[in-house]
Amino acid sequence: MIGHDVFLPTPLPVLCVGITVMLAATAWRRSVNRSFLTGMVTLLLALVFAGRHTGTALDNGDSLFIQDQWANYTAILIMFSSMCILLMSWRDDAHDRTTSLVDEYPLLCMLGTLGALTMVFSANYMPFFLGLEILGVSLMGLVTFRHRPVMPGYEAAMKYLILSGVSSAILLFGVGLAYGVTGSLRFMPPVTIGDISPALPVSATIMILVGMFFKLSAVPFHMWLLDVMEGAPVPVAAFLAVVSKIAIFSSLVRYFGTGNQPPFLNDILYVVIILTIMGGNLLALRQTSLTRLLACSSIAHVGYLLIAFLCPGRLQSGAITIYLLAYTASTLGVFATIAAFATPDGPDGTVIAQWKGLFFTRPFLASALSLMLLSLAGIPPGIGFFAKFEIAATGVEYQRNLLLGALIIGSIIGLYYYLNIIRVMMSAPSLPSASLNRHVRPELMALVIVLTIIVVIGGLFPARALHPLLPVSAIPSDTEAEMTMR
Amino acid sequence: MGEILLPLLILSPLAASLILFVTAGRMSAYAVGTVACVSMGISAVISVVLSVLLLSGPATGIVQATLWPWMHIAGFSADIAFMLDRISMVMILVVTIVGLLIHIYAANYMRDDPGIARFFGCMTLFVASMLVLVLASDLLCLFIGWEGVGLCSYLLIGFWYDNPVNTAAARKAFYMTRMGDAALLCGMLLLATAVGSLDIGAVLAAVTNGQVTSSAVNMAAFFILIGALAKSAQIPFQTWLPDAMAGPTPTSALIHAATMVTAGVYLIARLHDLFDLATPVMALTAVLGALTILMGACTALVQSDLKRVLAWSTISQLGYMFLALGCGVWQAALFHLMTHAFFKALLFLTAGAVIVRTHHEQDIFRLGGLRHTMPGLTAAFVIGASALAGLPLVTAGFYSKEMILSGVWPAHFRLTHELILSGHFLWGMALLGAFLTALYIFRCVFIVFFGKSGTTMRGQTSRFMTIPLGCLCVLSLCGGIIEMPTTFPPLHLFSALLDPAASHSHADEPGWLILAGAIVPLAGLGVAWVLWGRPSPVMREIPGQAAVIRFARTGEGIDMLYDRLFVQPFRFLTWLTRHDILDYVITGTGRLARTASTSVLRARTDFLGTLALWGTSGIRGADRLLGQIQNGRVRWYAAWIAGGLCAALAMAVLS
Amino acid sequence: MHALALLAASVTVIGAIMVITRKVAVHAVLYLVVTLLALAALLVMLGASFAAMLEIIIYAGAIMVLFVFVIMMLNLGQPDSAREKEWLRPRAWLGPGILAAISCAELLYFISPFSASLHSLAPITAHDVGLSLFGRYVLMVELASFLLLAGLVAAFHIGRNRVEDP
Amino acid sequence: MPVFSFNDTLLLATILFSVGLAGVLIRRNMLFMLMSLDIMLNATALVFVGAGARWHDAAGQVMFLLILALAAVETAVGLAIILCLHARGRPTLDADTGNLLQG
Amino acid sequence: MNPLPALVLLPVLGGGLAWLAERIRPHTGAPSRNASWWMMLATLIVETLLLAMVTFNHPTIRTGPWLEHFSMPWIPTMGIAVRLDMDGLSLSLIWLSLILCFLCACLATRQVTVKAGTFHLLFLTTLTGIVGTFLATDLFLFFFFWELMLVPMFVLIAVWGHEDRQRAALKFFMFTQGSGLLMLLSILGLVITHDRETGVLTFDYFTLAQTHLSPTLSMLLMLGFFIAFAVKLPLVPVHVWLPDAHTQAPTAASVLLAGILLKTGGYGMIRFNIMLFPDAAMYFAPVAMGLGVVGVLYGAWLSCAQNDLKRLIAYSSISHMGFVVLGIFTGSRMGMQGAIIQMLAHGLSAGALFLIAGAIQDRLHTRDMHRIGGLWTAMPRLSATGLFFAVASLGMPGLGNFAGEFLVLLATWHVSPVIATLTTVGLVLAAIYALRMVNRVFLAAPKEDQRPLEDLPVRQMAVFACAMIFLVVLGLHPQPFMTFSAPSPLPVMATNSEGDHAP
Repeated sequence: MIGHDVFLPTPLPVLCVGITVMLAATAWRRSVNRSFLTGMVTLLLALVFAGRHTGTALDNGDSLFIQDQWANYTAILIMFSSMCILLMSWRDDAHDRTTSLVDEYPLLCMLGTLGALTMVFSANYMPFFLGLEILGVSLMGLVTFRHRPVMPGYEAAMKYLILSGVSSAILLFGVGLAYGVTGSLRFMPPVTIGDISPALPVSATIMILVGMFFKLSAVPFHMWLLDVMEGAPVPVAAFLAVVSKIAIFSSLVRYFGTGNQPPFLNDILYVVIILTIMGGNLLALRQTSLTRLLACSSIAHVGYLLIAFLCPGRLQSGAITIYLLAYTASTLGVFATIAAFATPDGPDGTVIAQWKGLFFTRPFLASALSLMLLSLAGIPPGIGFFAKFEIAATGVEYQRNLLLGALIIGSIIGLYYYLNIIRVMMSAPSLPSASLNRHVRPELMALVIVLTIIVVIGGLFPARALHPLLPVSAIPSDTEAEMTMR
Repeated sequence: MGEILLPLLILSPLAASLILFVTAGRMSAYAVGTVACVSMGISAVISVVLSVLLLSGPATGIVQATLWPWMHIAGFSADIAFMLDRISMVMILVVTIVGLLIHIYAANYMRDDPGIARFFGCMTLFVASMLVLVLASDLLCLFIGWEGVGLCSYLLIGFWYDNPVNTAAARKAFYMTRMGDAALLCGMLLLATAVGSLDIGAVLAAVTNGQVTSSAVNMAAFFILIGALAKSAQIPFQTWLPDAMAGPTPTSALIHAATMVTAGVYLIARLHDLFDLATPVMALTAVLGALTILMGACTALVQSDLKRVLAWSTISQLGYMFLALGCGVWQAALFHLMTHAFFKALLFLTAGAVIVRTHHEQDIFRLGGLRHTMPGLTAAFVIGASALAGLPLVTAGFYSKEMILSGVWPAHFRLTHELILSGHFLWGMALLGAFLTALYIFRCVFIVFFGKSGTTMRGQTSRFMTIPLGCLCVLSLCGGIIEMPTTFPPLHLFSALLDPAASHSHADEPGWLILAGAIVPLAGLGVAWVLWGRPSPVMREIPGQAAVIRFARTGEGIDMLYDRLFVQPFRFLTWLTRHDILDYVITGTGRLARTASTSVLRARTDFLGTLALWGTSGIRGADRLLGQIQNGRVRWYAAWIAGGLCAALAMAVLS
Repeated sequence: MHALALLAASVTVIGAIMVITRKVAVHAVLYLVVTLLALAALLVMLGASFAAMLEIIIYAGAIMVLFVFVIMMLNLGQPDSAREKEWLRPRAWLGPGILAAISCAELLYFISPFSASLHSLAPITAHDVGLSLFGRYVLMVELASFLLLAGLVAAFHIGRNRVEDP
Repeated sequence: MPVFSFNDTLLLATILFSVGLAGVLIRRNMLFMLMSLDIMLNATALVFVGAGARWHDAAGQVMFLLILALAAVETAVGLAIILCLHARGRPTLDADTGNLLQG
Repeated sequence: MNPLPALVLLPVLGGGLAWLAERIRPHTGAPSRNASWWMMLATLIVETLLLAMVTFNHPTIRTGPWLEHFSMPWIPTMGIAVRLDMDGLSLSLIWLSLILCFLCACLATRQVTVKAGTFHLLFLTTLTGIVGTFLATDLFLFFFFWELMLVPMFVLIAVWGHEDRQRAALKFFMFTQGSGLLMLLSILGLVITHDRETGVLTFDYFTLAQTHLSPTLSMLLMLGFFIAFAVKLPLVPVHVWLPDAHTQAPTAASVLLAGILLKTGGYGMIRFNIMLFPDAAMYFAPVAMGLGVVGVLYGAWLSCAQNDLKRLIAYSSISHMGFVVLGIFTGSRMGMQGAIIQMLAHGLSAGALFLIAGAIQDRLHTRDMHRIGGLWTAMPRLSATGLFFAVASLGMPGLGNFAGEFLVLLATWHVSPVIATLTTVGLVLAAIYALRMVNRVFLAAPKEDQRPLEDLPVRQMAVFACAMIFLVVLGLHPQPFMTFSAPSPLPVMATNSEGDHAP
């Protein structure tokens, strides 16, 4: 029964309660603002309780959930991102003239966050799978919140539904095979036991990997991301790019561990990383839509992250933590700037050409956006610089020369398209200044400022960001032992 | 005292130059002229004082002034240092005195030009550079002056920059001398590498001591020779000098007489110890000098521009000096340099005065009969012409030319064991040159000053212009008697001055050599009178078709040849490569990357289409399939997922 | 293998193949019901009678009704079936079909050496499942409720008739 | 009770899964795609039940239950989207047409 | 109180103040850009005073190799610290930077009217990056500054540049950044190797210098550094960004680019290629010298063909930088001294030429030499200045450029007479392009449609005169600079190779 002895990281019940309260409030009287407020408060509470849990974990590692530094770190990132995203979309929907009440939006956001957190904390296939699906289904709903035109939103939802259905099925099939092999649902790669041939666990692992790659949008499985992000409203795109990626990456690291990967995985990862970096960057070159471009860039960044994942060593944990932070802060910053720039009845800021001359009309926003983009490109003084530096360091330490080559080439290509946006902002303005968003919402402005400060401070003093998060290799120790045993 | 005066000597014109440049356009023309002339006067006085100081000292005494260290570094050191010895003493006297006269002349000549401050700024700088060149005790320091005169000549030749022809001429002069400079620099680098210093004394000592290998000496001498040839407009660099006439006449006088072109001669004379050890280079010098004599004279013979005639004559006369240097009689070269400075300055200044008074008419065939309207100038020009032609006994040119000829006769070059180049042959060429010299210069005299008057005159040559002319007349006539051939009274002041220790035994010199040297110019004069001087001249106009004349125009032909061979291809090539090729390559790569991105995009639609093409029909074109398949399809995305799964599994299978 | 099991298995596979090849949606739904029923039979043979019941009640019952309901609402007519016919040309399905076949073959390659285990397959009764469901995995039930809630909200939002802007 | 071995279960599930995958890939009609998805999910559910039977573990059936829930949710949302698209004037259920999002 | 961090941080702080000054003043209605300009000037003056303090605190420069040292932990887990060290080389290059900044401040940045505060902020930020690059002895910090200085420069070009500015800015950034990534890999490689060897993860320059590397690895790492520096310098095959960037940049940025930014490449080659990898550098020297010669000739050649004034100067920079490479890789102290002198002199002469080109563009609104002509009549002072610097850039003896070129050539002659001879051809070409410019722009027949033009004011002339005097002093009395700017050797040498070549 649900007793004090069940191990459960506190943020999960806090979120559940929050969602229930929100639901109840909605049932009582619908109010968008109240929903948003409830969501914010819930997330804040969850953040406060981030490091805590109820009950005690089972010694044999059979608990459904796990809580360690890594999980806490990614959970904090996720909750923080969710808060940012809620903030980004707050009055956006409240002032939407076409629909009077859209309080499902914060509800779905919260549900998505819950799913992501569940994945992060899970130590068992079952919560992992449930979290994944909660996140996925919430996203399907969220994607359709686009104002105008509506059709792309539905189309995106449809694509996401079918594709994620396929990938979930693949992943589940893999999980089923793993379960069949080991008889346990513990969240770790299956190992051969008894008379069962080793081919089966291999195929199970690969299928799980493919499912995760789909959610991570690594290259052969990346196509949905562009369309879905374009079809989705800007904050939801941010959600897709940040929250769901962090969650799945967190699970990936937990699942495979941070040690040496078995050779067959190594090969596949090698290929996928190179494809991801090259494909993501090359695709981004020709995009004219900012959200699509960011989708491509997030694909590329996943590739960079995977390099660190593939290079176990002293620097790995630091590289992954700082890179996640850099990616989160910078991407959120870009999306926040887009949201700040967008107007209810003017340009929505997703087409790059609309940004022409922003440097002259909105110098602060333009500077902030430039800083974020530079950080994404890995140029000082943004935090992304140090993050990329760390990634390269792990690569060098492990002598993954091919990957480093891809990193360099990808970075140079990336530099081009990031700078291209800055270039557009610096060209002479073409829009009549009337159509500009004159009144940026204060909370959005505050968000942009906060993210800017994070990016700069993180870039100048990365040690502060690096230090407390270091013990990242906090996968269950026995898993590690098994990994090394193999 | 000398240590103080030596820098002052250079500083005086330099300061004048600075003053003139800084105050450009604020001072009156008169003040500008005064500043320039006074500064030149000061340096002339100083140089005289210095000469007296030097001569009063011991025979091998020098005045040295080391100002400050320039570059001291492991393996090499150079100082900003000046040194006055007998050779440079001759040079500074020539430079300052002739320079002073030219400046006085120019102050009047350029009176009305708006750019007079710039003009005199450059002129004084020119003299200063030349003084640096002459006085430097270090080859690197000498190079400052060496390039400085080049720069100043560029600025002065292109002084009237309104006309593109002038600036083109200026650039040509600079480019050609710059090539020589580059070679000279190479020579210096070689010496610096071998010796570790470029101090002239140290270099010569090292060379004579045999510290430097003979091939290095030969190479260094060769490089330095090229530099000297370019500076002195010898074959094959002769083409810039005639064009340099584009500048104001005093400039031409300065370039031709006192500074610039004599630098090459001076340099070789200064380094004669080095050249003495490089026999092939000496032979080359002599041969090129002899060739230049003839080429310059022939070309001068057919020129119709008064100043051009004088320019080619300069080239020709410099040929004499190089011949003398090549034959090892560098004293003779310096002597000729001095006398040449006198009479060539005289000729140019006179020509300038004539040109000013005839409304800038320079074509000799449009002038004529000037002796009636300007007898003074006629006299001055005739004196100059006589000195140039070397009319015996009365002119300075005779003595110096005689010294060269007598020095050339006994020379011989042992190039290899079998091949010996005899000086007799060179002597013959020089003699022929002397004949031609007389011929062409008196052609000028007869055409311009005799015959019918052709142009209108104006004004009067001002007093300030006549004073220098008078001085130069005297010098041209009497400047030569300080050194006489041995058959004459044994007066060897000049050689003694330069090289007191040397013995003067030209005993083996046959007496008829002098006679030949004396008669040949007179013969030239006679022929010229026959051809152009009589009331009904034999040749009034140039018969352009005559083969001999065309042959004589080689000097200009070579110019054309250079133009075709070097200048035009260079222009064409730079025009062709005006865009950066590498830039194109990079841009192309960028375009390639963009294409790649497009094809990546297309790949997600192509993949299955291609598979289907292979699998099913193989008949229908891929195009139609492509047309049916569009982007953004869920099924294709799903297919990619399935494909990725297949590939991943296959990798696991294969591994 | 028991003949009955073989029969059920073949019905399942054939039914599935029929589902994906039908032109008319209602036929496909019917075949799908058949497939699900056969699958339920298999589940019973695997000793999971509780699961089999759920399969029949929820899947074949409830979910399929949804399909039928939607097909009715969409009111797909004759042109649609004609179009479906057009879509089912070999040209359209061969490529994907091969791809699917390859992945199937690869999976089978991995599975085939899997020797049969000799564990006895004792039935897992509803009791066992219930104990586990509300014992150890009770939190999962809670989470599943949130999954359903998410689906509900999402479907509610999507299905709501929003005013289309001009 | 007849024994149906885990190996056979896997064989059948694989085939079923592949058929479902093929359905998603082949069919352009969104309804059929959804049905194919259901087939795939059923295949995985079968694996879980088989595995649960093999290890005599109830967790397999719990997973089956959860998959059932997932299938229900996906179907519901998918059908809602289909309805919505249809209501907004998309003439057919062809998933390949009317691509607003591409490139 | 250590002055080094203040030296680095002061410009950026001053820039911030300058930016604020522009923001605040508009309420009073006073001309705001002057306020920001004064702020910038004040910053530069304070910085100069600081630098003077550093310089004159050490009258006996030759006694200690490193003048100042500063160290502060930054990212301890990675062994990264803020390590700043100053020796004569960095000191002299910082002096050059400051002098050029003064030139810019007095002559160019006042013309900026659009967003002057931001302009000054970016300008000073670039200066921060440059000073930091010259001072950093922590490889990570060096890389940080190396990348940092690109960003403001990119913005300067992209916003205040000329017609095709954005493409040029992009090109500039891509090239320098891309090559910087290679350097990053090299840095990491070195650090990790050192880590493997000793178990100490550090980015300290002096510690890393003692790493024992296999010849192959050493060569690879050296190449990584070399490529980055070669792009920045720029050496020929990778120079293509430079003409565009220089041409399109606003005057002040051009000056900064040509005057100082390029020098960071040369500085890096001395400090990192030669000193960290002496053996590999010696081994690689023939190739580098070959590239240097090609650079000299190719740059000069293309410079001869340009019609755009700024482009011509830009290509001439390439040519001059070829000398720098040549000098550095001769492997002798003489060549290195020559390279340093050449860098200083080129900074001044090219910077001044760009200023003049900028002044001409301000007045005539064109850089096409066909459309400019005969400025001497209209603007004698400007033209005379232009002439002076053109002559300096063609290598007139007695001016700074010649001193550098001569030393480089002499050092090269020791190594290979053929290369030196080839390089002298570059001098002839230099004469051609320099005089072509002079004869097109200054000493030429005036164009018909010329409006009366305003000559340089006396105050600006005074500023130019300082540069001229400095060039003359550099040319005639370079000895103190040579002694002063000699790069300090590493405290503990790898002993074997450097001793032979640098007596």
